[in-house]
Amino acid sequence: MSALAYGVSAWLLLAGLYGVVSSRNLIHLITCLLVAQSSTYVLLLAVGYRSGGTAPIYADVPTSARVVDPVVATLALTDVVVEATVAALLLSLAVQAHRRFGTLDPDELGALKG
Amino acid sequence: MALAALPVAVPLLAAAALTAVGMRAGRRMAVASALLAALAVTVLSATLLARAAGGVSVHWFGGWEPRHGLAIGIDFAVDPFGAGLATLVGILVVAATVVMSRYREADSPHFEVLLLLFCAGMAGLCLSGDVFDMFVFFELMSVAAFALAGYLIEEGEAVEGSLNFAITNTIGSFLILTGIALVYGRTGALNLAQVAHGLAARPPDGLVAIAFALLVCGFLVKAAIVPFHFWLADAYAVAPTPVCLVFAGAMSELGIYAVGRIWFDGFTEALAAHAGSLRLVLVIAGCLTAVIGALMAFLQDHLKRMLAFATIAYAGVFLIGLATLSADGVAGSALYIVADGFGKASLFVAVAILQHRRAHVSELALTGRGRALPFTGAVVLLGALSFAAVPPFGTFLGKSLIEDALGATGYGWVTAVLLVASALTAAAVVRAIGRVFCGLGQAKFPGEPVRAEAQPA
Amino acid sequence: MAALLAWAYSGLPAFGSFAGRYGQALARMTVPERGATSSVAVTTFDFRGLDTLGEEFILFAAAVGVMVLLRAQRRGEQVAAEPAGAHRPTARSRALRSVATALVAPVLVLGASVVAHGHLTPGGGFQGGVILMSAFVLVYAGGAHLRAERVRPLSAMELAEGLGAGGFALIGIGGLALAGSFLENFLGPGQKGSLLSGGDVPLLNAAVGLEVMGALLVVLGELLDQRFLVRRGRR
Amino acid sequence: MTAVQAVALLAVAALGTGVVLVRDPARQALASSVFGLALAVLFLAFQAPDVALSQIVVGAVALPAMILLTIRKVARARSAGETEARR
Repeated sequence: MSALAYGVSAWLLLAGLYGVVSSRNLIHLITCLLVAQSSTYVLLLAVGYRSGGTAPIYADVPTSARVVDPVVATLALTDVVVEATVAALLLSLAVQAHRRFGTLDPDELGALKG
Repeated sequence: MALAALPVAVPLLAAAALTAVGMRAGRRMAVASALLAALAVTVLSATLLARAAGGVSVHWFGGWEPRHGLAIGIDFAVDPFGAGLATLVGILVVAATVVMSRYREADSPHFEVLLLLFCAGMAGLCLSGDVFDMFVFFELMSVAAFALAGYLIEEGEAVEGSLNFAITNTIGSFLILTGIALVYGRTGALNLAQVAHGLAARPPDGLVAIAFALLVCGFLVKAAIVPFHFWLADAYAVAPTPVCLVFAGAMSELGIYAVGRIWFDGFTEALAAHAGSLRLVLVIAGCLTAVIGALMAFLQDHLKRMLAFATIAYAGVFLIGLATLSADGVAGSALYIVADGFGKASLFVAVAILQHRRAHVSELALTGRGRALPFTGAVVLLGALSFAAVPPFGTFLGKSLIEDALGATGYGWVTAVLLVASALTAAAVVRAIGRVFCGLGQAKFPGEPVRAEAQPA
Repeated sequence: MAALLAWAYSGLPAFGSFAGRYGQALARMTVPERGATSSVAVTTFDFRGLDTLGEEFILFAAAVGVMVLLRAQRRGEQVAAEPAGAHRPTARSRALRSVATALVAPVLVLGASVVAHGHLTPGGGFQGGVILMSAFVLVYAGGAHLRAERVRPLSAMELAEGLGAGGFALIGIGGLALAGSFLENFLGPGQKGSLLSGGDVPLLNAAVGLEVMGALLVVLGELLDQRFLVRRGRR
Repeated sequence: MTAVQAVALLAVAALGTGVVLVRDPARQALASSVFGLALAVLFLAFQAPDVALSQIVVGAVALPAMILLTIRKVARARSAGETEARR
């Protein structure tokens, strides 16, 4: 079964990157980047999961309970924030690109450079 | 040694304070506080460097010393190479702040804020000894760099240059993160020393190789090593010239540094049996980068592009030094990086002056128009000599060390590549001197003059 | 590439059998060392606080970056006037707006409580900050574009953002001054499960909440900007 | 692995593919919002409620909102350009 979790992560990475490469629209491209990035959360959390473990929150469970790894959750949290910020920056660049060149097609942007 | 935290904390605090004060702070105050913070980074890092001479010193954040041999917190492992680079970063940021304040009037302190964040990210990357923490600071550096590259957004090209920059580098950081997740899955550790321990405990397999490859590729995207080089020239060509000074002098080199750190502190033991093939791969990548970069630099007449390709060429040279995987080679690269950082920085300052005074960055358009600026010409000449790696310059020493290390590891022929890279880049700069400052050749005006960055935007 | 990934992933421990000592050690240390009950929050803000500091500043850098990148757009952009009447309140939209306005207060309370309990239960400064931000968006959706702008002028958001981010770093410096190490938790752990347990973790949570709220408002505000321009033009 | 986890994983894989394949950005923003929610469910199943919560607020709400605003802004700029051209 472990193949499924890791496989889904790999699949998301590849699908996202495929979308980035084949994209004809900057906004679409950025969304595909986000899909590729989500693969890293899935991978991190899948790595740190322990069968039968609960979340490492001791509000309702005894401290002796078997818990999943808190570090991966921390890493994934950081990662989520990073994703949001990079997306915001890229989107504002896309707005500007459209304003300058009147197109969102990355290939046409390249052609304009001449 | 609590001092280790400050090169990161000081610029971050200064940036936050500047933003909180916002427009109410006068222009002069923004520049002054940025300058002070950058100077503080320089002095603090230099102190760290002096102290690190005796060996690596480790600072545990939050006072979380390891317990039962298990790292709890995040550490800054200060070694001479990292502290030296942090010092270089501080100096270059000071220079960039000064140049920018001379040539640009702005109503908000955003530029200084971004520069300070950029500075903190680079300093943190230099010092950190935790693989995820390296990623965090790497991202801080990248995000600030994307914004800085697009700072002159009013000029259409800036959009495209920084878009390419941001997209390729973001993909690079996915690779790094995937690598980190793999490493954590195997070793259950993020501290580099413990990662090394955990990796060495089992014979290397696909996971170790791929994790290392992912981390290396991710960091080398930033260093613009062939085949990841295409974004750099565009980004540098559009970024404000003072920012290029920091980009070229320190950011690319930090990519190489991070690879070195990952290898020596994390993977050496686990992959020791495969060091030979790694060396081959890195040397080939370095040679390709150096030759392609130098050739492209020689073919440019846009001065900033020329320097951008020279940056790529030298990133290749530094990678070659690192690729020897020997103490001599790394020391050579380190020296070369610092010396060349100053060389390139002074060249970019000269370009900034030319651009400001003459409103052009193409050497053809500038033909003969630099005659009235002999001081700038002298600076460019010094830069050319530094590229050529002639004796009084630090670059000479760095290059000799790398050559020795190459000889010792059986890659003697690669010295020819180093020679080609220095010769071509130096020749490109000398040609620019001939045209711009001595008036050789015909002046040409391809297209309209670029708008000087100096005008209030 | 798929094959390479498969090769690498096959070396990972089987799903569910991860036995990394680091995470387990941190999880076990949470309650005795800090009195807080959320291992994730304590890991985020205490054991690995430096990462979070960096993360906040990444967000901060992005918000400043967005301001810089969209600055030109704000200045002197020709904006297409919205078709007249598009914003005349219909009965339905009026109902929607009153719902939105009524939701503002509960959402604010929810956000604040998620921030305040960050060290005890899931959630924390980041999630709470986003919820707080959405309260302001509701004010906007409540139909009051102009009011929304008055409620949160850009410089106030910048102020919140700077204070939040700076607050984090300042608390870190406090640790340096009071306990000898940057980001050292300089307050006592307190009673297990109480609101004030976990030392400086709740404080850091609050700083992060403020910072996240400010930064996201800056970003959304920039992207919404054109609306304000339209409205202002018509006034 | 529990059935919930398996189902959530499959849903995430399918929706992620869907997000990539939807070519129209506006629809894609909606698809990515659903994808974000599916990810949040998956994280809950992985016993990571903190990450799930932030995934909901960021992935399912904030990011699609940003994307939609960007699309809107671009569309507005386009119609502005056309109005100008007609003058």
